[in-house]
Order: sequence, then structure tokens, then C-alpha cells
Amino acid sequence: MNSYTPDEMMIVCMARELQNNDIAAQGLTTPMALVAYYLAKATHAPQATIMQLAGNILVHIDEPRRISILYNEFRAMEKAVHQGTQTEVYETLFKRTDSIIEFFRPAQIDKYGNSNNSLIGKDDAKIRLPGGFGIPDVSPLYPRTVYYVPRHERRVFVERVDYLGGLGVEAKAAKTRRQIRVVTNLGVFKVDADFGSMRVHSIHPGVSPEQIKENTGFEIPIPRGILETTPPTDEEIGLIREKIDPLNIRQLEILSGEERTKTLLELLEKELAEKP
Amino acid sequence: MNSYTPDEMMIVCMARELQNNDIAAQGLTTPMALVAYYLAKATHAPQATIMQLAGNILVHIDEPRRISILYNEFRAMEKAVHQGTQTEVYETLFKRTDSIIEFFRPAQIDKYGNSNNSLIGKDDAKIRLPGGFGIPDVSPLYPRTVYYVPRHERRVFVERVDYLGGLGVEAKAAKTRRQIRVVTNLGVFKVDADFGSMRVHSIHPGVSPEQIKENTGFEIPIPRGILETTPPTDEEIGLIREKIDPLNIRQLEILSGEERTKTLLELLEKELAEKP
Amino acid sequence: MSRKLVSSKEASKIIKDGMRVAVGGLTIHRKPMSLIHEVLRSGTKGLRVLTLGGGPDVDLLVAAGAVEGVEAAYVGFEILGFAPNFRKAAETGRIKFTEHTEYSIMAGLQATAFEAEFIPSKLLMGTDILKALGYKIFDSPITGEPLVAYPRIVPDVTLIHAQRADQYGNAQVEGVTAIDLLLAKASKKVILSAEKIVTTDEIMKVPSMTNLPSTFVDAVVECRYGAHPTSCYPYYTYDLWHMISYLESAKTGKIDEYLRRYITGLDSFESYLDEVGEESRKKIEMQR
Amino acid sequence: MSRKLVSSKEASKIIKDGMRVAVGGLTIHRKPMSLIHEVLRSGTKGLRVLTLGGGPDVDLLVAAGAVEGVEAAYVGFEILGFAPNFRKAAETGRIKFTEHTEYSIMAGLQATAFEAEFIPSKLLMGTDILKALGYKIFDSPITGEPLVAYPRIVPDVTLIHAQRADQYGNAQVEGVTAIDLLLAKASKKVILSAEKIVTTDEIMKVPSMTNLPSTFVDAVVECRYGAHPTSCYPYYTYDLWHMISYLESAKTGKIDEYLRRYITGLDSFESYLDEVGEESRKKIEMQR
Repeated sequence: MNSYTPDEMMIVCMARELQNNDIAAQGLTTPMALVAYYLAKATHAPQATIMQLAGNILVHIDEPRRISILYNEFRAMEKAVHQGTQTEVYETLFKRTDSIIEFFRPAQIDKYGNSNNSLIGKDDAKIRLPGGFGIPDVSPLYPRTVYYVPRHERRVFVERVDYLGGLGVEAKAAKTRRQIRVVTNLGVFKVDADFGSMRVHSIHPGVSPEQIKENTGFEIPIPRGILETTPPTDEEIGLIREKIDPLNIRQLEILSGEERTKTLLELLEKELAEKP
Repeated sequence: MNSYTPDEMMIVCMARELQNNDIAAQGLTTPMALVAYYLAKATHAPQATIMQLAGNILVHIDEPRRISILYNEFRAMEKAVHQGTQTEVYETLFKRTDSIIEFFRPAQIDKYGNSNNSLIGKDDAKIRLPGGFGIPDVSPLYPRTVYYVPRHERRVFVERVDYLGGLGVEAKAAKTRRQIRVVTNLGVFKVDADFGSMRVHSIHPGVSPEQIKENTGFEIPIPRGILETTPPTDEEIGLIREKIDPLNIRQLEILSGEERTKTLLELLEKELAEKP
Repeated sequence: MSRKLVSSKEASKIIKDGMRVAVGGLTIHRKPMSLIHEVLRSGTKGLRVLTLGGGPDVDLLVAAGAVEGVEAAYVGFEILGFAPNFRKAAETGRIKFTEHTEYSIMAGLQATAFEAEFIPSKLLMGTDILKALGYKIFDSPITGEPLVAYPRIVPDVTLIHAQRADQYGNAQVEGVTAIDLLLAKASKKVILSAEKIVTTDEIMKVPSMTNLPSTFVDAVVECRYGAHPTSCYPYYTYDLWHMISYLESAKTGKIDEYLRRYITGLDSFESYLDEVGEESRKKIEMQR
Repeated sequence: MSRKLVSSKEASKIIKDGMRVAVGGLTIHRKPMSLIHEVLRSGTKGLRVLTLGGGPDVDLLVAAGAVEGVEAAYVGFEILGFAPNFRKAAETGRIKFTEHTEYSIMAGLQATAFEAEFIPSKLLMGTDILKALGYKIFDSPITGEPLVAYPRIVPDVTLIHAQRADQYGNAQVEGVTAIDLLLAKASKKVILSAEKIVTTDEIMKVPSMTNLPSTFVDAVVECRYGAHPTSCYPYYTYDLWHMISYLESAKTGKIDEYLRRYITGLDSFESYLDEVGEESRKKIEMQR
């Protein structure tokens, strides 16, 4: 096959971050994250545990599941082995910190791995975002924090976030040596305590170092001979397109404006036609 | 009828402490308390809520239930509307403090309403009791605390408890004006913050003031013309003997030693014969 | 247990101007929308609304001018994006928005529920969110290390929509349970609406499904489709079409029209459902 | 989710000399007796045992000399009275008994589970129990009032007996649930025995009955009658007759004989059940 879209490349990179005994927690509105969890479970991490719908529904999946917009909660409950509370979700994250994997989507992320989903803009002209929800609570606790950015742009990758939400590697509250990963449509990036600021881990095939520099709002070192991201396998692409997200719901994370609304309405009609 | 036993007199007095919208919490090993709850519910307090088995099983009772030794948990679960955790029991007690009624059985109680289920004896020769469980936590919070003592004796009613467990009216932690009641086989007693030490509320029919003085380890004022406890009604006695405790399990709280073991074994055989 | 079944109009009298009102559910899941409509119709003002994740509930309350302050870890329509009326009001300062995180809300409620005076923790230290909350930092009496003191949160009233309940308020909440039980424990009063009022015998079939017992509930209201346009598993999913048209009305300056047509101009939530129409309900219905 | 089903012998290897071992259940209800027997047979020593309400579990561990300290809010046999071996050992100082209350145990576990550094509360202030616990009293950074700092409690291992579980450790606990879930959250490791190992499909039938999810469990053991002589609703009630004879053996100085006959002289809990006899089990059986 060997033809894949940027979102598929991203999803595969995200899935690779999941280890076999991890507990994957799903936050709010993150189709790409869920596709990645399901993909990992269908490939190299069959024993991973998935906590869906802000985490309170623990699902048991023995074969690849389909993601959904309309029936998200219903599909999770169909395969639920446990229905807890949000307090319990946190108690799970606290107890199993080392095994937790959670994909966060930041509105801003800076070179130190700090993230912001609260306020954009300094002084008076501020834009109020929906909020960080749980990111500021838990990100400094995790040894591995994974962010994903479907549109790698300068307004996302900033020198310093406008508002400190999820703390990066400078955080004093950090429990352990931390490694932050950022998966974007251009490559995979990393921030760790030793180096102190963001570096390139790998560049996706067909992306140039210049593209990354142009779209990143801070100095980012790109050594020669940097790793190229291993492209998705045919199996991975097959699973994504045929089993996990045949309607292509994941594209909603990439689209914006009118186009996004139009696509959303089309997707809803398709889902409605398949109503369980 | 008008013939009743001391334990029946006590149970009726305990039941009267229950108000219609109260939440009654059952602790450990307290057949008399449970008979009293069921009796109150079958008479003047039909809306009372009962939390059984250390409180975590919330039962719905529409007609008088039978108490049991062997099938205690099974009977409660038959009528359970909710099965919570012990943390939640406490959260209920904290939220509904003003409506909670809980009957505690102390090993020692003193003239200030302090109770002790921990250690008897000073210095070296100490007797280790099973423990106060939740009494020391919650007793100072309740506006109404009710103790019951099936054998009113000097070793129970002491000048000062050997070990401070449940706090009496001197407690600084007290949330509100408190009233402590003590129901015994001789009468009903009270301690409140205003008067500061234990007084007689009413004497059971046939009991003399001397009997009380003789069996109480501290000075207790008994004014002339003190109230006589209203005896059980025929309805109350009927409910106890026919509906709630026909096997007379309640007597276990009064008996001791060999006699108690013998009675217990007899009761078990009777219950076994009726196995649901 | 006492009977607590009342009309939503009756129940909403518990809510007075200026109260701190907590709302159950999460974003576009199981929001107590019929109770929110009742609040809007009653004309109550100056509310301080607290919720883990707000959606149409918060946005409507703000749009109608019933709200002075909002406390939440998130306010938005999930896959549909921003909450437009909330956002505008927060950006212009018409309402005071206090951004919480999940932990800062849960810790405050947990302190209240468990008779702790506050919750001491290292979480959020160093974030701008904590700075804006203004919570005290103190030295641990055990280790000497600096800790955040998360103070008690005590809502005056909490509004919750459950799947089913009996007349006493023994309720079963399913799917996204969020922090509803914790809110109920920490709140002075709890108003519960239920998709179905069932017999207590029905509730007794699986007592461990009763995750919100009557001991924490003060008033019970029956309301079918009471969470519309948010979801109520297993009965119906969210009406994204209705929410899209709501968002469109906000975008085109027609929010007052929306409010009149669907809420304040009507006498009840049933009339709202009529206005939404049976066809729309059919679309989202999953199980009767 | 990973498969965690092992033999009780294998599971008990998690428990090492000197560990702080928490025990689920309450007094004579749903105690993980088969796991306790395994500990006794393994010869582990110097354990510090923590439980909300101890019964035959604590008394046996103390009788066999496996225990250095006991922490509990109650130790006794409920309607049958004192725990004789525990009592003697506590009175003579052979073991260190730390008397807790329900709150002091729950607060310590809650602090651990919820990432609080301690729980600050007024409860127990002025009692001799608090004095003996030696917990620090400090001034509230918010109100200035004196508060007790309930420190974290972190058991090394918790032993729990559940009614049913799947091979991953998704467990359903019924009846007297005590603080088992809280113990599981706060403990480093959790060993779960289950009366029945069922399929995950069976567990999925009512997901809200799973009150102890696999995420908190490290090892799973199947054991029918695994709580004997304590109860396991809905399957069997407590074997009071057996407990009476146990108490008699303690009274008449024959506890070593009891231990040999029923535990240390046998190779497994199954042999114990054989020794107890089918007739005795029939007496207490309520549902298969």
C-alpha cells in the first residue's frame, strides 16, 4: 500500500508510544488518540488497558473496535468491565503513574514542554480556551507525557506558553525523570530533563528540516542525519482504515472552519445510517 | 399484656429516640439496636432510613423485618436499595449529622458522657477490649448520641473512663449543643452541656432510686418525683416478640458466660432449621 | 426514607439568587438540562456555577444572564468546539471565570465530604492556574515541604440528571458518571431529575447499581429526555444537530431568539421537547 | 489487561517478612482466609497487619506468631466476643497493638490514594486514641485552628477475598464491602482471591457491579469457600460453629493443635476444607 495520510502517520507514531502493559486514559474529544489506542491494542500492545470517556469506563477489547462520534459512550459501555467515578480515575492515575499513557492535545506547547489550554494572548486581548481539564494536574507526574499536534504551526510551538498549564521538564513537582514526546504532522519531538529543551526525535518521510524550522516558534536543533520516522505498515493502515475508523472520523482533528462543520455533518449522517 | 422483660423495656426506650426522618446506622454486633430500629420503623418512624452491617447496606423496609444471627447480611441484602463502601458511610454521617441516630454500647461510660471500648484498668494490669471502632470518630459530632447498657453496673458507670474514646459533653470538638442519652436496664439517663454531668431522665417501673445509686460508680442526683419510664405498649411488645425477634436473639446482649454460649448454640439451631 | 418526588418548578425553588450551584454530568453527557431550563424560566440571578466540565448547561446559563461566576476545569462542546456565549462573557469580563482543574475541584469537594479542613497536596504547584486560584501554600507539618492547601468547596445546590431513581431518590447513574456522587456528598442540597422514576423493587434488583443513594438527595423530579440535547446512556445519545444549530444561533447573534423559542417563551420542558420535535428525538433515541 | 491468575502459593510469595499487610473484609465477614492460611504455611514472620475490623484473620496470624504489630479499629468475633490470641498478645506486649478508629484508617488510606500528603481534620482531637497514635497537631494555614494531620498509610500488600472476578482481576465485592476498594487503591500490591473466577463476558453483564477493577489488582487466585469460617454473601454465611470450636481451643490452651490440624499440618486450603467436612459446609451454604 505505502500510501498514507499525515493523520495516519501521526496515529501510528502515537500508537507506538503505548507499551504492552500500559493503561491508556482517554480524555475529552480526541478521536485520534482513541484510534491510536485501538491500533496499539490490535498490534503490539494486546494487554493494554483502556479507560474511556474521561477515563471512567474501563473497557475490555478482544478485537479491533470502531470509533464513533455519536455512539462513543454506547460502544464503550457495550464492552465495559467496570464503570467508576472520576475520583477513581484519578486514583488509578496516581497509583499506576508509571504505566499510564494519555495523549494530550495542547493549544500551545513551548520549548520546555510546558503546555497551555487556558488563555492565549498576553495583557488584555486574551482568548479564552475551553480549559486544561486534567492536563495541569497529572502531566508533571507521568514519567512519559505524550502530546499530539495535528497542525504543527508557530502559534502552537511557542518560545514560552502564554499561560502555564501542563508543566514541562522544569517543573519542580516532577516525580521522576521525565520524558515528553510531541507527535505532529511533521515529526516526533522530545523534551527531557537532561537536555532541557525540545529536540527532534524523528522527521516524517517527505518532511524537510526547513518545514519544521518554519513552523516552530523557537530555535530547534536539527542535526544532520536525523532519524526518519518509520512509515506505517500495511497492516497498520489496514487496521485504521478498515477496522478502527472506516468513516474517517479522525480527519476532524485536522480540519477547521466551514470544511470541518460540513464533514462533521456528513459523518453524522453516515453514523446515523448505521445506528445500532 | 403489660408484662415485659428488661431488654424489651430498653428496646422500646431506644426506639423512642428515633425520629421519623432519621437515618439509623447499625454498627457491629448489636441485636438490640437493630430490634429498636425495626420497632421504631414499624411504629412512629416509618420514614426512617436504616443503614445496616456497619452501615454500608441501605435497606428499604415496608413491613417489620426479622432480625437474625446467621442471616444478618443476607436479610439486609434482600432488601438493599444501595450497597456502598465504608468511606461512603462516613460521608453520609458527616453530611447528615443532625439526622443520624446510632446506638453505641460502651464498656465504660462516665458522668460526663465519655465512653471507652479500648482499655480497662490503669497502669500495667490492662484489659484489651475489641476497640471503639467508629464511636470515637463520630460521637462528638452528633447533636444526639445514644448509648445503651444492658447491664447497669458500677464497672460500666464510672467516675472517669480509664481511656478516652467517645467524647462526652466536655469535648471541644463538639459541633453543636449536644445531648447524650444512656438507656439501661434500670432507666434512661442524660448528659448535656448545660448541666455537665449525668442525670436521671426516667426510672423504669419497678426500679428504685437506690438500685440506681448502688449500681452507678459516681454520684448521681435523683430528685424526688422523677419521671417513670412509660412502659412498652402491647403493640410494641407484640411487634418485638412476634414480628421482629420471635427467636429472642436480643437476650444475647444480656446473658454472659456459659449460659450465653448455650443460648447462642440453641438459637443457631433454630435459625438453621429455618434456613431460607 | 421519605418521598421526595416533586415537580421541577417546585424543586427549582430551592435555588435562590446568588447561590453556588453545582451541575453534574460532563460537557455534552448527561447534563440536567430540564432543571437548567427551569432555572432560566424562574429568572434566578447572580448564580455562581460550578461544574467539572461545562457544555450547553453553562453556555445557556451565561447566555441568559443568570450567572455571575463560573468555576470549571473545561467549558466547551467537545467535538463541536468552543462554548460561544461563555467564551464571550469570560473574555469581556461580564462573568468571572475561575479556571479549575479536575483535581482542584475534586479535592475541594472531597475535603467537604470527608470532614477534612482542606486537602494538602503538591499538585498544580508552579502552574498559572494555581496562581489564579489564589490557594495558600504552606509548609507541611510532617515533612516541612511546601504544599498547596486546597480549601473546601461547598455548593449550595447540586443539579443531577440520573438514568433512573425511585421516589425516595435512590438513583442509578450510568456511563460517564463524572463527579456526580462527590458533588452530592459535598452539597448542602441536591435536586435530582431522573429519566425514569421506577419502583423501589426495581432499584432493589441490583443494589450495587445505585451509586447515588437517597441519603444524599433532597428533591426528585421525573423528566424524560431531561438531558436533551446532551446524552443519557442507554436511552439516547447527544443531539449534535440541535447543538450545531444552537451554536449557529450564537454565532449569528440570534441567541435571544433561541432562548425565547426554546426556553423562556415556553411554560415547560415538555413544550421544549415538542418544539424540538419527535423526528429529532427519534434520531438520537437508542432504547426506550 | 494482563492475566493475573496464579496459585495462592505463588501469590503469597509477594508477601515478605516484616511487610505491612492489609486485610480486607470486616470482622467475621468476607475475610481472605485462604490467603491467610497460605501466609501461615509460608512461615512469613514479623508482619504488621492492618485491617478495619479484625476477626479470625488477625487472631490466627497472631496465634501463629507471624505478627509483630496489629493496626485496627476493632479486633473481635462480633457476637462471639473477644479475639483470645490477639487479646493475650496485646495485653502481654508480645505484639504491638496500635488502636485506630475507622476514620484514622480511612483518612490515612485516602491521603495515599488521592495524592494528598496527609488529611487535616478535627476528628478524634482530645481522645486517648489520638494521643496513642501520636499524630501531629498543627495550626490550619487557612483558619489558624489546631488540626490533626492524619499521615498517609501505605500497605505493602493487601489481601482481599471477592465474590467473583475474571482472570484480569476485575472483581465484584458484595454485601459488607468495608474498605476493600480503598485498601486496594492505597496499597503497593493487591492479592485478590475470588470465590469464583468467571469469564470477562460475565463481568461485563453489569459493569457497575465491578467495584474493584483490575487496574488495582496484581494477582488473582481462585478459591471456593476461600473466606471460611467467615461469610461470603451470597454463597455462604459464617461458620459460627467452627469459630466457637476455635475459640474453645484457644481457651483450653489447644491453639497449637488447632493450627497443626487445620493449617500448618496441611498442604493446602482444600485439605482444610476436607478437614472441616462437607456437612459443616452444607450448614452454611446459601447459594451455589
